[in-house]
Amino acid sequence: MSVIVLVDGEPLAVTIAHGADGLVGRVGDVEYRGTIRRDGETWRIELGERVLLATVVRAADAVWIAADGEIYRCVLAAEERAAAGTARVATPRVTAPMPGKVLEVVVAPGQRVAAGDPLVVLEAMKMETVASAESAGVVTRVHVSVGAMVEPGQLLVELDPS
Amino acid sequence: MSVIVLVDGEPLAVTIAHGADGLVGRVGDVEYRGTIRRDGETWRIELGERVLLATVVRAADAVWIAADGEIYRCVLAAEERAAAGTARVATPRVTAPMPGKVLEVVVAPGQRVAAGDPLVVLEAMKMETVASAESAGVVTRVHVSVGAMVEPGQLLVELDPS
Amino acid sequence: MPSVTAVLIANRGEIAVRIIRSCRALGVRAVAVYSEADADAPHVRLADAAVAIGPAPARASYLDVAALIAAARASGADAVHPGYGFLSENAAFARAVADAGLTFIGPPPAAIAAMGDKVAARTMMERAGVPVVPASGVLPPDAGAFASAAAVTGYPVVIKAAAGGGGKGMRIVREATALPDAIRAAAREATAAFADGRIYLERYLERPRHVEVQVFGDTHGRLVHLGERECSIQRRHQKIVEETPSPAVTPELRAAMTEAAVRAARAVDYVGAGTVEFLLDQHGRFYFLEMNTRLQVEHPVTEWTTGVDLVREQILVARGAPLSFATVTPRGHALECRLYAEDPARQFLPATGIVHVLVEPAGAGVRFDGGIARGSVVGVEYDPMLAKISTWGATREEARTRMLAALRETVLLGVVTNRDYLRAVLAHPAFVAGATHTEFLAAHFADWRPGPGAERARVAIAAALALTSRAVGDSESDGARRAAASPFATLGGWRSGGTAA
Amino acid sequence: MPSVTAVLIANRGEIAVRIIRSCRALGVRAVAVYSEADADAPHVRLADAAVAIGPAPARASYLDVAALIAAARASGADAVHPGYGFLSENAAFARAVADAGLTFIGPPPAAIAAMGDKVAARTMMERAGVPVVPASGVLPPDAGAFASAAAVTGYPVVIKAAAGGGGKGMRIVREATALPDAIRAAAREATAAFADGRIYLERYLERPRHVEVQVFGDTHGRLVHLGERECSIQRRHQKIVEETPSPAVTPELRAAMTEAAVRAARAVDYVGAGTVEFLLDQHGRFYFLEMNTRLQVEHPVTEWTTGVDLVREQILVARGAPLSFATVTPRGHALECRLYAEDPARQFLPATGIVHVLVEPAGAGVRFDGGIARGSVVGVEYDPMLAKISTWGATREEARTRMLAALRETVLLGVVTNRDYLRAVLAHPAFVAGATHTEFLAAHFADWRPGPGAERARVAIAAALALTSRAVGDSESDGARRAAASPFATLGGWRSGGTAA
Repeated sequence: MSVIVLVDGEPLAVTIAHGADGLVGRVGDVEYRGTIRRDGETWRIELGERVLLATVVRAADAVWIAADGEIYRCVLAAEERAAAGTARVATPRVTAPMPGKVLEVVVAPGQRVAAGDPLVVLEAMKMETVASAESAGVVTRVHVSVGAMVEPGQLLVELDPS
Repeated sequence: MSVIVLVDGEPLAVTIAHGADGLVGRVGDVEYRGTIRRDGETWRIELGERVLLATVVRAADAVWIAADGEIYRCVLAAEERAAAGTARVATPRVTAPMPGKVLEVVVAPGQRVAAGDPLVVLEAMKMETVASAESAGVVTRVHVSVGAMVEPGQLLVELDPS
Repeated sequence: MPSVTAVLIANRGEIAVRIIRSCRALGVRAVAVYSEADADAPHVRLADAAVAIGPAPARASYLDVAALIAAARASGADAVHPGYGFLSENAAFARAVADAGLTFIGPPPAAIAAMGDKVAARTMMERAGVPVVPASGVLPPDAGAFASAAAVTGYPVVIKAAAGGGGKGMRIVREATALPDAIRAAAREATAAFADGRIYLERYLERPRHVEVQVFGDTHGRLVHLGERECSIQRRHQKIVEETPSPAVTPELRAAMTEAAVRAARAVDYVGAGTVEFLLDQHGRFYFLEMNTRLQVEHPVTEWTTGVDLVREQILVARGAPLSFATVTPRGHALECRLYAEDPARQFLPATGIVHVLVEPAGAGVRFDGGIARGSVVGVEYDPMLAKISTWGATREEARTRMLAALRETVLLGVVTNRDYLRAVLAHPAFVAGATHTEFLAAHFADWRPGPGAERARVAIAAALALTSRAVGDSESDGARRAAASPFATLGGWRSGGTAA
Repeated sequence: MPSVTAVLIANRGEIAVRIIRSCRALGVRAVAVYSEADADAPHVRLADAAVAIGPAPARASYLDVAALIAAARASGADAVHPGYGFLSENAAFARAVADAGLTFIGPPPAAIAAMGDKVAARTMMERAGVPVVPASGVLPPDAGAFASAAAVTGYPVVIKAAAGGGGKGMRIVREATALPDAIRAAAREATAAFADGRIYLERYLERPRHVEVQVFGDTHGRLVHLGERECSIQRRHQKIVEETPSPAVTPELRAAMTEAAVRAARAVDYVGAGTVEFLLDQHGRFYFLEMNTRLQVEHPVTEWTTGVDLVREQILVARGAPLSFATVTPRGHALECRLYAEDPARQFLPATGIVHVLVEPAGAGVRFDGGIARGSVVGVEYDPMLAKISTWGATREEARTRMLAALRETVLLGVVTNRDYLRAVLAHPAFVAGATHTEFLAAHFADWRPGPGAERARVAIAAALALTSRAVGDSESDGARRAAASPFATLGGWRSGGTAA
């Protein structure tokens, strides 16, 4: 099995195989041999010299691992790419960076904007966040209106970069 | 469904049925109507006026429930009886009251004992506990020897009460 | 003498839990309220009774005065504790509680109202001889008016909400051209947060420390202070690390600040727990900022050093009892860190998710005040503060190193938090030296990113297994697994008894 | 000056966790050891490194001197902390540690040996002018010899192990006819517990209080006390509730007892943390009982009132540092309750099982020292103490009511504990009045049974569903369940949206 795991966003190429004496894992150029055993959320990772006693849980969007005083959030790069792929289209699309409520729609279709111009003002927990244009263009569609609740990644505004 | 539930050892007759407006539970002579919903270990017990937010887990031998600052250990009387039934035979059998190690076997087959006489001395965590005769009789068999590890309920000594 | 035998806690999260604990120790019944989003929250579970008050949005639940008073009546409560935030500084709520024949556990409505109008309070403080920062009165939301006022106070200036607090509606402006945008944003935030869009302007102090004094008054005319707290470590005007005593406050300065704080409280005939906030500039001059007429988030550090349970004292004072202490003799040093569901590496964006695992820190000199538990859903409806960790030490350094150890022990899986950011702050040489000010984070942590974890390679192997197998939490039940003979289940297809290479 | 940069902790459970915490705050590496039964125990998880030392039986792991010293060497530790119990009062172990070139975090072996022989220690204390209870020397395990000695001291008498401590090998005898059985049992227990069957006899005091004094010495000749602890609430000579200060100790008595304790420690050139135990009779006379040459289980109450981290101080003193304090000024009152896996309604039979749920108490003035976590297996191999809960208050009553609230908050499902027994003890009028003595439990709680829970009827309905359906933890995975849209899964076949009748 070969996969790319994003560990806190850092892509690591991981290959795992059965070895004669247990599990053989390879991360980049480094090989680790040993065993991994689990008792519920507790995983005992014995790869190389050190024993790691980790807590491993699978959330909806990632696997979370606590080990040695650190917390790691891990996703498969393939899944991350697949999710990102659906959002990446030719037309620049401005999406909600956070969950929240639309406080103000600053632009209207047909309006020309410069990079950095505010498009939509969002509020979550009484903190305002502005969704701005990443590049110049003309607003083609506005998908939200004031008062709407938006999810992270939800499409707010489409721009025509031409 | 009608069962007898031992709640901390106290037998309670419980009947549960579907009602027009939810669950109908009867404990002894008292009827409770409402709903029970769970989210993992958290159970929301809305029966009658009060909402009980309980933590419910099933262990190997019982269901444990924490509610309103109290902890309840619950088993089905049928299962308790079934377990007890296998142990209850005509011949008085003295079983281990706790897990531990046999420190001393005080009696031997053929020996006559009075009620309260020590039969076997057990040790667990360096505390001694004596398994004594509940009634007078003659020792017919001794099932353990010094140094043996015993489980709770394990047969130690059989007596002939005649 | 008012009866306080059952307290309705008009709040949620960690502060509701914290108030329940003092109620229980006092033998007072604690009645929780909850929105639909909080039906199985820890404060509901811990209370003696709980009343549903409405849907998730705070406006329809925790801010609904009528629903809260109805809940108090239905549950037989004879008193209401507002906690902090929500309606805690709302004089109308305090009056409504009193009108319903219930005891409000807080200051008199008049004191709340007097300090709630930040502009009027400023004027009153000036008259009482408490130093204030040069400022305008309330101005129309107009660039010209603000420009004129700024010319008097000098730049930089800060635009603030007259009804405000907690950084809501605040905008710092360093030059006149930035005024229009800032005025618009501040007015809008003020309206949204306080239903009152009035704004004003004041001189902005560069790199001041935020130092506040805890005061307490009883109904017998006694008014005392419990020392200061420094709360300079702020992101977007939101405190995240607090401590007492302040590393910058000398005994002489403390005497002057605490005296001024008591004078400020006395000017409004203050009763109960309150906090007088000051800015302390680099020359040791301090200026009245505002008075918070309620319990403060960071009150545990004062409890650590003084030994006074501030919530217990609030309840006793509400009953008409005299203060249980004449003066306090603080001991040692205490720190608090606020654990937020937010991503410090992404502009502190609020994070959401489910708390799948929660390990709370514990041990000598460590206190955890939490409002979450395993299974809690962290949404966007409420403030993203999940818990507070406070530590005490005989010295600041002991408290600091205990905090670092406690943060390391704190494990929350399923929601991004600022835990590692807090660890970095506590470990920064400037923090170690006590060189703190309100621009500390902007100066030292603007580009902070979490470092790569030391065990990420081996973690990646485990993650690869977890992400590609159905072994994690998918197969057997907990009960069934536990009952199995082997203490360890062999993972997925990776059965192996081999030893490390 | 000895280097202490990495400490091997030759222990397990809550005390190992507690020591790791102080190590971490000091920046000292903490190395855990574990038997096969403890492979995933909290102390292993929390440490910087962990070494397997053998199978579950303590004799083959936590009591295996060679394995421990090998583990220290392999892990690069330069010091060893023994905790309490196990090898903590074993002079040979202390010597072996020193011989291996490691620093023993504890008193000099000579002091351990001197106080370890209870009979010799008694003689030494008499010579040092510390009051002792009338007693015999070591006697042959023979009824005649004991009867003669008892005739001198007068009945009741107590038979004790010469090498003993912690109640092991003790038997109270009220008349000569009971001597033979008691001698046999005491000798056997002494052999089993200490590999030393020597026993002796002393006058048994009726209903005394157990009052002990914490002492601390450094390598520069300074030796101080940190006040007393009362530990009278004992079942089978095992302390379960401790407090400081003692309700029975007046300032004059405290001065006399602490002076005697320091004198006792000085007689053996004591260094480090130690405890001098006294019995206090009903006339205010006190008698030396024994000195424990180690950290005591109940040390947290002293930490609460004095603000001194005793483990940190142990490490600093082991490094050769002078004591960090000259005298202490205790503040307020602290209580500790020991949470045991045992059934108080069934002669305190040890209980076993799996910790399925653990909710630790928290908040102001509450400290939880635990050695277990969700999933921990509680077996019979080790001491059944699972955790300690300690509370502080400005007054004894505040500490007591906080303890009651904290015990109520403590939820452990899956293993029977003494939690409700402790709640009953803390709520008893005699305890409230401070009328405590070592026969307190025998006098007031001999027939204690837990009361029926107030919610047992509705709990029974839920239990019936849980016991007869496969709904509990059997169906979906946590992850899958959490991801579902509805916050509540409808139970089994009991789908219903109806309201309460």
